[in-house]
Amino acid sequence: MEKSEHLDLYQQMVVIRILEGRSAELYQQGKIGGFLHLYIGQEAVSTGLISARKPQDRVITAYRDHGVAINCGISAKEVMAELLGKATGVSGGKGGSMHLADVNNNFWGGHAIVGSHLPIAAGLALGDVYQKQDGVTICMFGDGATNIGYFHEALNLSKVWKLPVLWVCENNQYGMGTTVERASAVSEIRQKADGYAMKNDNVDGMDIMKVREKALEMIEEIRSGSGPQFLEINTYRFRGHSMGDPERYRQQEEIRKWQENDPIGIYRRYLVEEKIASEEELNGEDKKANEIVEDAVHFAESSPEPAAEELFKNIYVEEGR
Amino acid sequence: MEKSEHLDLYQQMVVIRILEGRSAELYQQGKIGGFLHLYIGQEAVSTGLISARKPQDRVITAYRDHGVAINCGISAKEVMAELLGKATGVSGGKGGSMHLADVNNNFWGGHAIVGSHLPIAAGLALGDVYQKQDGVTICMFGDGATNIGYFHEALNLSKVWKLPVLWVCENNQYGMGTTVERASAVSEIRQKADGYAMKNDNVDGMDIMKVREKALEMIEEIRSGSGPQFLEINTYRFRGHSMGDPERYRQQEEIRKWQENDPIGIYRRYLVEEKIASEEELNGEDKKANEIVEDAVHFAESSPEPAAEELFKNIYVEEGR
Amino acid sequence: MAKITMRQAISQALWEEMERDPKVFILGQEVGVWGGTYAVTKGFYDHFGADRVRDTPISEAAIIGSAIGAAIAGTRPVAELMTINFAFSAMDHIVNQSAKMHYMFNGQMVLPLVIRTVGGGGRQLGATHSQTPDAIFAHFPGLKVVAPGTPADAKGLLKAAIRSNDPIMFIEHATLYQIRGEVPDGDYIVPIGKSTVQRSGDHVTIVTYSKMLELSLKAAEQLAKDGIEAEIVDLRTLRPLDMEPVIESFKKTNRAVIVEEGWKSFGVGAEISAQIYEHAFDYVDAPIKRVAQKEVPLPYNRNLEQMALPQVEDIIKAVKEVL
Amino acid sequence: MAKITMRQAISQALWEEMERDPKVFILGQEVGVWGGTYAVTKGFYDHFGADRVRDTPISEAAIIGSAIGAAIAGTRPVAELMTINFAFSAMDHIVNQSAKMHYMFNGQMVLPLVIRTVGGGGRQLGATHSQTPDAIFAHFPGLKVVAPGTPADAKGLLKAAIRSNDPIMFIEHATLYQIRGEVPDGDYIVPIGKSTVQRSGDHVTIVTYSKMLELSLKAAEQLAKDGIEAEIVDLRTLRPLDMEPVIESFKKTNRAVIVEEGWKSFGVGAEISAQIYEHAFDYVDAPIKRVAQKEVPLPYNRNLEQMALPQVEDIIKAVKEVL
Ligand SMILES: Cc1ncc(C[n+]2csc(CCOP(=O)(O)OP(=O)(O)O)c2C)c(N)n1
Ligand SMILES: Cc1ncc(C[n+]2csc(CCOP(=O)(O)OP(=O)(O)O)c2C)c(N)n1
Ligand SMILES: [Mg+2]
Ligand SMILES: [Mg+2]
Repeated sequence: MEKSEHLDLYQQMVVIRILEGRSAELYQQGKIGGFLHLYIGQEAVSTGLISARKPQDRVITAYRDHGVAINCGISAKEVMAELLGKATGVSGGKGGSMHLADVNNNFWGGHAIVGSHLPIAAGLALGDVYQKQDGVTICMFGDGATNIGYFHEALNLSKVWKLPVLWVCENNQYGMGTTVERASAVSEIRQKADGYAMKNDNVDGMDIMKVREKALEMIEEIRSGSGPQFLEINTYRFRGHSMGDPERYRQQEEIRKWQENDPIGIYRRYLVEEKIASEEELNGEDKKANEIVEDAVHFAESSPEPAAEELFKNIYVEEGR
Repeated sequence: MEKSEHLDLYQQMVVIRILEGRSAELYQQGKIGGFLHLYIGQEAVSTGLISARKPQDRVITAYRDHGVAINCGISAKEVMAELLGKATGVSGGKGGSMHLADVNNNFWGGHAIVGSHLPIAAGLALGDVYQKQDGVTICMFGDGATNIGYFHEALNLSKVWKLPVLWVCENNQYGMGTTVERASAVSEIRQKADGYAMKNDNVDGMDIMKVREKALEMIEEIRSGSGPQFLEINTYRFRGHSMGDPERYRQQEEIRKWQENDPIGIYRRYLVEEKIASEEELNGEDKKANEIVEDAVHFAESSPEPAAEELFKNIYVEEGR
Repeated sequence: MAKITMRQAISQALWEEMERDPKVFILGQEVGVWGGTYAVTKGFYDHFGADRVRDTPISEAAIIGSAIGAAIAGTRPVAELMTINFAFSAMDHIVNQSAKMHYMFNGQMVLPLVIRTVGGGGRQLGATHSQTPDAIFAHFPGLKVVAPGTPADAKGLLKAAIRSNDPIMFIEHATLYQIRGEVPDGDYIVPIGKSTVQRSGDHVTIVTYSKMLELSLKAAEQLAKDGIEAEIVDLRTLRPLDMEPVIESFKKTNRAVIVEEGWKSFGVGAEISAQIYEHAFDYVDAPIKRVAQKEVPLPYNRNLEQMALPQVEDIIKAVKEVL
Repeated sequence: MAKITMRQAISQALWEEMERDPKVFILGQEVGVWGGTYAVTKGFYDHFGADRVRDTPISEAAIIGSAIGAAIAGTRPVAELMTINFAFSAMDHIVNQSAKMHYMFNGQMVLPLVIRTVGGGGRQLGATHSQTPDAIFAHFPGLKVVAPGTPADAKGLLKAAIRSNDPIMFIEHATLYQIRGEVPDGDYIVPIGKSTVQRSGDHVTIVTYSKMLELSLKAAEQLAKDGIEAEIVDLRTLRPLDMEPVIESFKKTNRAVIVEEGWKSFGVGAEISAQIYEHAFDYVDAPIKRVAQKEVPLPYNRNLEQMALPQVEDIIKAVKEVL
C-alpha cells in the first residue's frame, strides 16, 4: 500500500469520527430529526472493508450508514446535507440518516428494516451474474439482524445460486440493548454460516489493516467463483444505539475497555510505528478532516430545503397517478 | 414393547395407507375438494414418532396431516368426515384436509402456510414452560419448509429460550417438484441445526422401529432439560405432492426403488421375523384396518353438512361483531 | 386474433416479452421444472433455460427481495408468488421495500419489477389459501396493482407491466385461467391505470374487476331479460385507480353496484363508493350498494364457502335494490 | 382519578393486569432490560422478572408466532411489535394465523392474544418507519383492531384487550404518549367495539380515531369560534366497527368529515364514508369529505413530511366545505 492510500484511509476514519460527533450536536440542536445511529467505534470496519472493493463491487448496509457512505466515496457535504434533510443531500432530503445511497458510487443504501436488505443484496449479486458482470456484492448488517428470517432466506439462496456476495456481520455485541447471547443461539455469529455450508471467517474489527487484508482475500476468492462467503467482524459501538438510548444495558467499565482499542488510535499507532507517517502528518490529516466536516456542516446548513413539488416526485418512474 | 402395542402401530400404518388410497378415490369422485396431500410412503415416520410421545406431549405439523391425525388418536371417521367437509369432521368441516386438529388429543393441527407453524410450535412449548408443565412439543415439517425464514426464527428462539421442542424434518426429498439440492444450501438437512448449536441426529424413516427408538431417546432428553433437539427423518412420498401433480420432476425408476423399502412391508417383515406376529395375524389386522376405513367412509358420507349458521360461528370467541 | 384461455394469454405475454428482451427473467417456486403450479410457464424452462426460469426455495421474502435487488441492478425480473396468500410472507419486501425505494432514495433506484400472483377463493382451499386481499396492496403508494378480468386484458396488461419501470403487483385469479376470449396476436399492450367499459347500459353502473367481472356479465345478461341494462366498468388496475369511466358511466345511470370478491369492510368497494359520492354527488339517485364476501375466514365446506362468496344472484338482487 | 399521560395509562393497564393474572406475560424486543423503546414497560423487568417480561431476538414472525402458540397453550401473552412498520415482517402470523385459527379449527383453539404496536408519522423517520396502515389490518375478519385516542381509553381498552379471548391488534400512536388526560384508577374497562362521542355539536360530524382525535378536537375548538359546533365521534375500534354513534350523530348533523392519518385510498375513511351513505342516505345534505395523508411514501424532510400529513387546517377547511 502506498503512503497516500494509508493517509486517505486514515482521513476517512477521522472524517467519520468527527462527522458523527457533529451530527450528535446538530441532533441535540434539533437540526437533524428522526433516528440517528452513530458509527463511532466501528470506523475501521467499513473503512477497511470497502477499501478492499473494486469499483464494480456493490455495497449495501443497514441504517448505521454514515461511515459506509463516506467510505463509498460520497462527500461529507452530501451526507451532512441529507442528515439535515436538504435538497442537496444524497437522497434529496427524502431519505434522511437511515437512507443514504449513491448508486453512482455503487452504494445501494442505507436500509432501516432490520435484515430486509439481505435478500436485496442477494438480488444485486444475481443482477451481476445475470448480466455477466464480475462485481461482488458486499452486504453489511449487525449481529441482531442475523436472527430475522430474511437473513436465513438470503444466505440460503445465495449459496444455492452461488451468488457472489460477501456477507459481513458487524458484531458490535448488541442489537439495541440485547447482547448477542440473549438473542442468538450461537454467540460466535460466523457459526451460523456453517448451517449453509458457507465458507466463513472472523476478524478483529478494531484493526483496519486486519479487516482490509481479510476482505481483500475473501472478495477475490468470491470473484474467482467461490460462491458466497461470510465474514464476522468484531467491533463495538462507543455510543448508544441511537440518540436517546438510556443505556441501561451495559456498564461504563465495558465501554472503557473497548475504548482502549480505539480503531483510530490503533491505526495511528501502526502508521507511526511502521514509520509510514509521522505524528505531525497525522495531526495534519486530523485538521483536514475537521475542515472537511466543518465545510460539510456549513454546506448543509446553507443548502435549500427541497421544493414543495418534490413531495409528489419520484413516487413512480412513470408518473400520472 | 408388548405385542398388542406392535399390532396397534401396525394397524395405524395400514389404516393410514388405506385411508389415503380411499381419499384419492373420493377426491377423483369430487367428494373431497381443495388440495389433498397423501402420506403414502411416510407412514412409519409419524407412527413411530408419535408412538414415542406421552399424553402431555403436543404434536403439530403441516398440511400433510392425515396420518399424523390418526397417530394422535383421532378416529378415521372424524378424519374422513373432515375430508368430506362434514359437520362431524374433526374441524367441523371448516378446515378440510390441510387443517385437521384435535386439541383434546394434543394435536395442534394441520397448517398450510409452509413453515408458519414452527414459531407456533415454539410458542406451544413456551406455554408449557411458562405453566411449569413437562410436555415436549413435537413439530413436524418438510424439507422444503427449512428454507423459509420462519424456520430460522423458530429454531433460534427455541435455542435461546431452551424450549422443549423436538424439531422433526420429514425429508421426503422434494418440496413439490424441487429436490432438496436445488432448494437448500445443505442437502443433509440436519446440518442446519449446527447453525444453532442444536443437538441433531438423523434416522431412516422407512423403519418404524428405528424412528421410534430415536424419538424415545430424544424426547426424554428434552424432557430432562436438554433444550430443543433436531431430528431429520429420511423418507419418500410414493404419490405426487398433491392430487393433480404432473410429476414431471422425477423418474419412475426412483419411485420404484424407494417402494422397495415400503415402510409397511419393512415393519411386517420385522414382526414376522422376530416372531412377534404371524402373517395370518397381520392379515387379520389388514382386514380390520380395511373395515375401519370403510366404516369411516360410510360415516363420512352419511354425515350431515354443517348447518348454514355455522358460517358465522367461531369467528371470535366473544361474538357480537 | 385467436380465441384462447386466460392461461394461454398470460403465458403468451410472458413468452413474447422474454423473447423480446433478454433482461426479462422469471423466478419463483415451481416455475421451472414443474412448469408452473398453474401451468402458465409450461415449456419455458426447456426453451429459456435455468438462468431465465429460476426455481426458488420456499422463501417468499427472498423471492421478492432478490427480485428487487436484481431489478435495481439493471434486469427486469418477473417474480412469481404461487398465491397471494403467500404474499404476506413477503409483505415487508412488497410494501416497505419495493413500494418505497424509488421515492425514498430520490429516484436513484429504478425497479422494473413485476410480482405475478394468484388470488381468489371458491376452490375449497380453506381460510389461509382462499383470500382476495387486493385492497390492502392497493393501499400503498409506490406500488401499482393490476388485476385483469379478461384474457385480452391479461395479455395486454402483463406486457405493459413487464415494460414498466415501476414495481407492479399483477394479481391473476385461480378460477379464471380456463375462461376464453379473443386475444390480439403479438405486441398488444393495454395501458396500466385505465378502467374500461366492458358492457354498455343505461340503467345502472356495475363497477368490478377480475373474477367478479365474469359474474357481473352473467348478472347483466339475466337482468337484460327483465329489461334492465347494466353498464359494467372493469377497473383492471386498483392503483393508480382510474375513476373517470366509472364517474362518466354513473353520471349517465345515476345508480351503482360495486362487486368485489374480497371482504367488504375496508375493501375495494368502499373506496369506489366513497369516490363516486365525492365526484358525482349530484348525480346520485339511490344509495350505492356493495356486493362482497361475507366477513368470515373462508371455510372449507363447499356450501359454506359458496354462501360466503358473492354470487350472480347477489349482484342481481343488489341491482334491483338500487333501481 | 388522576391526570396522567397516555404512556402512564398504558403502563398502568399492563402492570395491573399482570398483577391480577399470572397467565399474562409480555414478550417483544427491548421490553425488558431496556424498559421498552417507548419506556412503557420501564420497571417491569425488575418487578416481574425475566420469565414474564421476555426480551426477544429481532424475529417478528417468531414473536407473533410464539405468542399464538403460547396463547392456545393456555397463557395470555401480550406481544409487542416495536412499531407497526415491523408488523409486515410478521404479517402471515397476524392475518393468516391469529385471525383464522379459531374459526378454521372450529373453535378448538382459543387465542387470548394482544399484539401491542405503535404507529404514526410525523417524527421524520422516513418512508419505512412512519406508516399508519391500520386499515389493512382491519380488513381481516377474525382479528380485532383497537386504536385509542385518549389516555383513559388506552387504559380501559388495553385492559379489555388483555381479558379478551380473541386476537387483538392494539395500535398506539408514537406522538400520543405524552398527552395527558384524566384516567380512572384501578379496574377501568372500556369495551372493545364501541365508538364514542368525544365532543358534542350540531353542525357537522367529524369521524376519527387515534392521533387524529387530538387534531380534530383542536379544529373543533377553532371552528367553535366561528360558531360552528362539530360533533366528534371517536371510533376507537376499527374491527369490529361500531357505526351506531356515527350514524346517530350524522342523522343529527347531516354532514360529515372523516379524518385519518393514513393514506386516503383504500383507507379507513373510505369504509366510514361508504357506510354512512349506506345507513343514512336520506340524511345526507352535502358530500362527505375525507381528510387523510397525501398518497406518498412519507419523506424525511420535515416540511415535506408535514405537507403530507393531515393538519388541523385541513380539517377546518374540509368542515367549512361540507357546511
Ligand atoms: C424488522 C425490524 N425490527 C425491529 C427494528 C428496530 N430496530 C432498529 S435497529 C435494531 C437493532 C439492530 O441491531 P444490530 O443488527 O445488531 O445492528 P446495530 O444497531 O448494532 O448496528 C432494532 C431492533 C427494525 N428496524 N426492523
Ligand atoms: C409460504 C408458502 N409458500 C408456498 C406454499 C406452497 N406449497 C405448499 S406445499 C409446498 C412444498 C413443501 O415442501 P416440504 O416442506 O418438503 O413438504 P412436503 O410437501 O414434501 O411434505 C409448497 C411450496 C405454501 N403453502 N406456503
Ligand atoms: Mg449490533
Ligand atoms: Mg418434502
